[in-house]
Amino acid sequence: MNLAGFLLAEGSEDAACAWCQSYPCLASLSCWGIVAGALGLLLMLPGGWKRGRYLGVLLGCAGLGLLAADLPWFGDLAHQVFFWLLAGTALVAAVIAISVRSPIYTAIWFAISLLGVAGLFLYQEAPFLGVVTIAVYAGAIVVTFLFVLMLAQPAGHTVYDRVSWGWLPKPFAVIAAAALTGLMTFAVASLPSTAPIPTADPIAGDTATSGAPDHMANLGNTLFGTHLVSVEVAGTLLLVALVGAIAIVIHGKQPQLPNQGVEGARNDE
Amino acid sequence: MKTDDPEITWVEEPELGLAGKMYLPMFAQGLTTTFKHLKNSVAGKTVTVSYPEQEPQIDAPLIYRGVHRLNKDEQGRVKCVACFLCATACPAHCIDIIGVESPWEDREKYPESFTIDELRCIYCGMCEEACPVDAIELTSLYNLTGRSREEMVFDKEKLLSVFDETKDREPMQSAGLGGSP
Amino acid sequence: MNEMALLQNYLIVGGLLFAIGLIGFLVRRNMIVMFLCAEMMLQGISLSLVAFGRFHGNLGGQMMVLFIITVAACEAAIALALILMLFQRSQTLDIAFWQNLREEGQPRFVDQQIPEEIEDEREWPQLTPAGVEPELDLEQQRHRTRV
Amino acid sequence: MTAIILEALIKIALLIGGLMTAAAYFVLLERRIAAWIQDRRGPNRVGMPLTKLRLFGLGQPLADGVKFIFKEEYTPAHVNKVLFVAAPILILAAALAAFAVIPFGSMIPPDWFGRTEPIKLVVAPGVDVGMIYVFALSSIAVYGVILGGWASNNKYSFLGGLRSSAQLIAYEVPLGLGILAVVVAAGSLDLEAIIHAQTTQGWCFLLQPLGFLVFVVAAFAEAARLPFDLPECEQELVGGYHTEYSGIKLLLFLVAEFLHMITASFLIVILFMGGWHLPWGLTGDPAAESIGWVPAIVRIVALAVKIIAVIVFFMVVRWSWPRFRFDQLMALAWKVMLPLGVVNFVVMATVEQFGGSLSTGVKMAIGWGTFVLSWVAIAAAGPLIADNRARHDLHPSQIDSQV
Repeated sequence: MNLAGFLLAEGSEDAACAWCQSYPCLASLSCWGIVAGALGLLLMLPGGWKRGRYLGVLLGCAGLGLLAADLPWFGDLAHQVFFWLLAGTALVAAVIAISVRSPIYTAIWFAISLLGVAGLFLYQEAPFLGVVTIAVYAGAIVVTFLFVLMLAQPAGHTVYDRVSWGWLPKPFAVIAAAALTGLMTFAVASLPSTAPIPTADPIAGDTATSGAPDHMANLGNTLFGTHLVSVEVAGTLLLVALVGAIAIVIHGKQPQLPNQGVEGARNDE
Repeated sequence: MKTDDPEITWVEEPELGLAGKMYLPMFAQGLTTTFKHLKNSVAGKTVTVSYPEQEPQIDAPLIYRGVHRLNKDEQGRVKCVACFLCATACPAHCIDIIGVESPWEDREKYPESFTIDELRCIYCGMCEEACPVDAIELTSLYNLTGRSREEMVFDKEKLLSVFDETKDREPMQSAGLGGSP
Repeated sequence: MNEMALLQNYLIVGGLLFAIGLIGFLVRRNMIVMFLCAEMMLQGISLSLVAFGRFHGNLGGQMMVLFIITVAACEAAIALALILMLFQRSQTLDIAFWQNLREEGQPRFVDQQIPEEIEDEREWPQLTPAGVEPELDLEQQRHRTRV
Repeated sequence: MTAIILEALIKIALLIGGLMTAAAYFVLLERRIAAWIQDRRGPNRVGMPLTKLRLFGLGQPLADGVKFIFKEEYTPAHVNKVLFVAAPILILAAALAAFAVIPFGSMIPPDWFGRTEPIKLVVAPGVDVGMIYVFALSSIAVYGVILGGWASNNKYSFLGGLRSSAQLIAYEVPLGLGILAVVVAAGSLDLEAIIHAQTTQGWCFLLQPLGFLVFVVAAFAEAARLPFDLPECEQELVGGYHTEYSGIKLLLFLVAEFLHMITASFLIVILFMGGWHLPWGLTGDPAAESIGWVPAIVRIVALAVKIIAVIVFFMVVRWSWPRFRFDQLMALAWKVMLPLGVVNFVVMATVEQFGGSLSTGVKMAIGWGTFVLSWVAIAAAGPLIADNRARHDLHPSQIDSQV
């Protein structure tokens, strides 16, 4: 049951939209939601028309609203509101992150988006992942990014934060992303509406207990039981990355003339 | 400073022993010291005084530099001879003297008016040093307060009254420090 | 609660995050911002994985996300080291600066027009350097109190 | 449902009120202790308002708060206004939110309104990831510091912010390593479960002295207390990341700092000193599902006394140790605390895995043996005191290629 279905059911059966029957996608709210969102995003991206940004914000909100209205409902208003609060935080913050000019703000909005994602993880009965996302992603990775940005960013807004690669890539990127999302929406919407019986994992038990007090124990058992080799590989990867990062920094510190790199790069044509 | 300057003599510090390198013994030592002070203070052995209730004790009032006074001689006359040496010596230019012909036999001039701006004074004691007749002195009065700027400009009468107030506690420095009588 | 609806919603939100990250990666030119966009795509995928894991009732999806976080941490370490090196050589975070790494025979990208800065640049008062007597204008000097 | 929400709200109100009052009075305590160590008296004047009662200066926090609130709240022209305002709010919110999973007592008996199960004295009881949640929030607090420093648009603030974020990230590693062994021994990340484990196994600082040391040092650094107060060392950076702040915003920063210290001492007590537990059965039967009023109150008092003792230790250390230089700070984290934490974790995990049947005495001996051996080894191999002297055997250009 969703809003579109609700409206269609309420509306007269003899709807004049015969073409709606032949092109069902045009009748769906999510299609128009994605189009509106894509247009809004296009207007909001840097390097555009200043007034257009406000229009873009409006269009983006409208698109998100349409999409949210068209998606299947949970059947419980509190859950619905809570879910879209978290998802809305994640998505809106992500959109702002890619459309603000200042890279510092990008990092901060990305961190807010991460908070939303972490909330969604908690909501999916994955509290460990939610908390680890905040601790590792927001706490360590994004802070390190901020650190480098603050050290490396020249004062004020730079040229390359205000422009894109000419006029071409922006519409094409947005069209590609819209096509991707649209296809996925229809693929997801056409999933069989009857849920398959959850297959119980032989080691970890089923989801019914995954939010229960032994969630951590289950997680630990799966992680260090089934996926032990992967853990070892991930640990090795971390070590290699650590050594690699240090090697890059030490190797890159070779004394060089200040403008050598610049000329080398500019003189290629 | 350049580290390779030949003028610099580098002194080797003594090597730390194992106890020093282990850091914790030294930390314990430091903690013991602070705890000792903490204990003594809680027991009441502080070096501060609770000022309004308890007057601080000034150990050497003769060399303390507080509020000025104008000394009087045995006959109750102001000792000052209006020579302007103090006003000249004063680095803050806070002394203002009007000297007139003296009505007495033993000196030529005396100050008709003698004002010190106590807010401008830096309490350096130069006036006291400069005075040839030990007329101006700094007392050990430290709690100088007032409600207006005008109040803090001391005239001759005020300065003489400071003398009357403090003469019993603090003898004239001429006697104590071997100046001219 | 409708499990199926929950899964569908999560997949769409994950897909949207991925798409937004994709657009950001293709459109932005600041190296660090591009990198953050790649991380955003990883977040979208993590969301879908967790949703699938819960729907199927096993912890495999969460395991995948844990490894994604690990890989992201490694990636961040290496990428930041590289970006710092590139910045030290070029003094800019612009990825277009390094376009001589492009393929053979491709034309060079040159910015057609650079839009004006929207915010106006303001001038901040500055202190006189040490050891130089500050020059005060007459107006200011007249208002100064003399000590 | 409503009852649960109501209960949680009451707990939150109690906790926030209590924490804010505690932070204010710990400021007074800190000032008094500082004064006593320096042979002074400290603030002892402000007592009851409108009376002449002095009460050892107990009115001072009120006066301080009123002063902060009525100070002019000055926002410099050159700052980034949004982030400048957001930073103190963020840091205080993170500092307060960490207390959601920290138990401030054990439980109180079900005397009210026909309840049958006891009320747990923690805002969110039974959170399975409690320990990592505290970690996550302490890493959110880094944002407040780094953004406050950056938004101030001031070199000193910026340096303070950068230093501090580097320090906080670096010391999270030994902090986590110090906790790991405790978590392995307790078999849970839930703070209450960790206390319960210690009631049977013995307090962790006796069993794992090395882990205790590593954790305490890292906790000092995370709370930016004096031997590691690099973010705001007054002598070098004016005031560090909050140089440009004044009025109520500065107050938020200062309160958040004290809250960090309180969090750190809560964690030290809960993880290593048995939480509310006292030996000889003074706190009732730890395994019992429900307890009477007497043991419930004894438990709260025991926890409070332990925490205050740890905080007094924090304050005394402030006046006993000089500040580390930044490179020494980093060397201590990466070259000393990290290896020590790993050694502790490996030894304790081995004991847990293969020596489950060993008696407490033997476990203690192993713990203390590890502590002494690894401490002496690290002292002999790489002295903890970095040499401050200039390398006069090298030409300056050999030391720094920039010269």
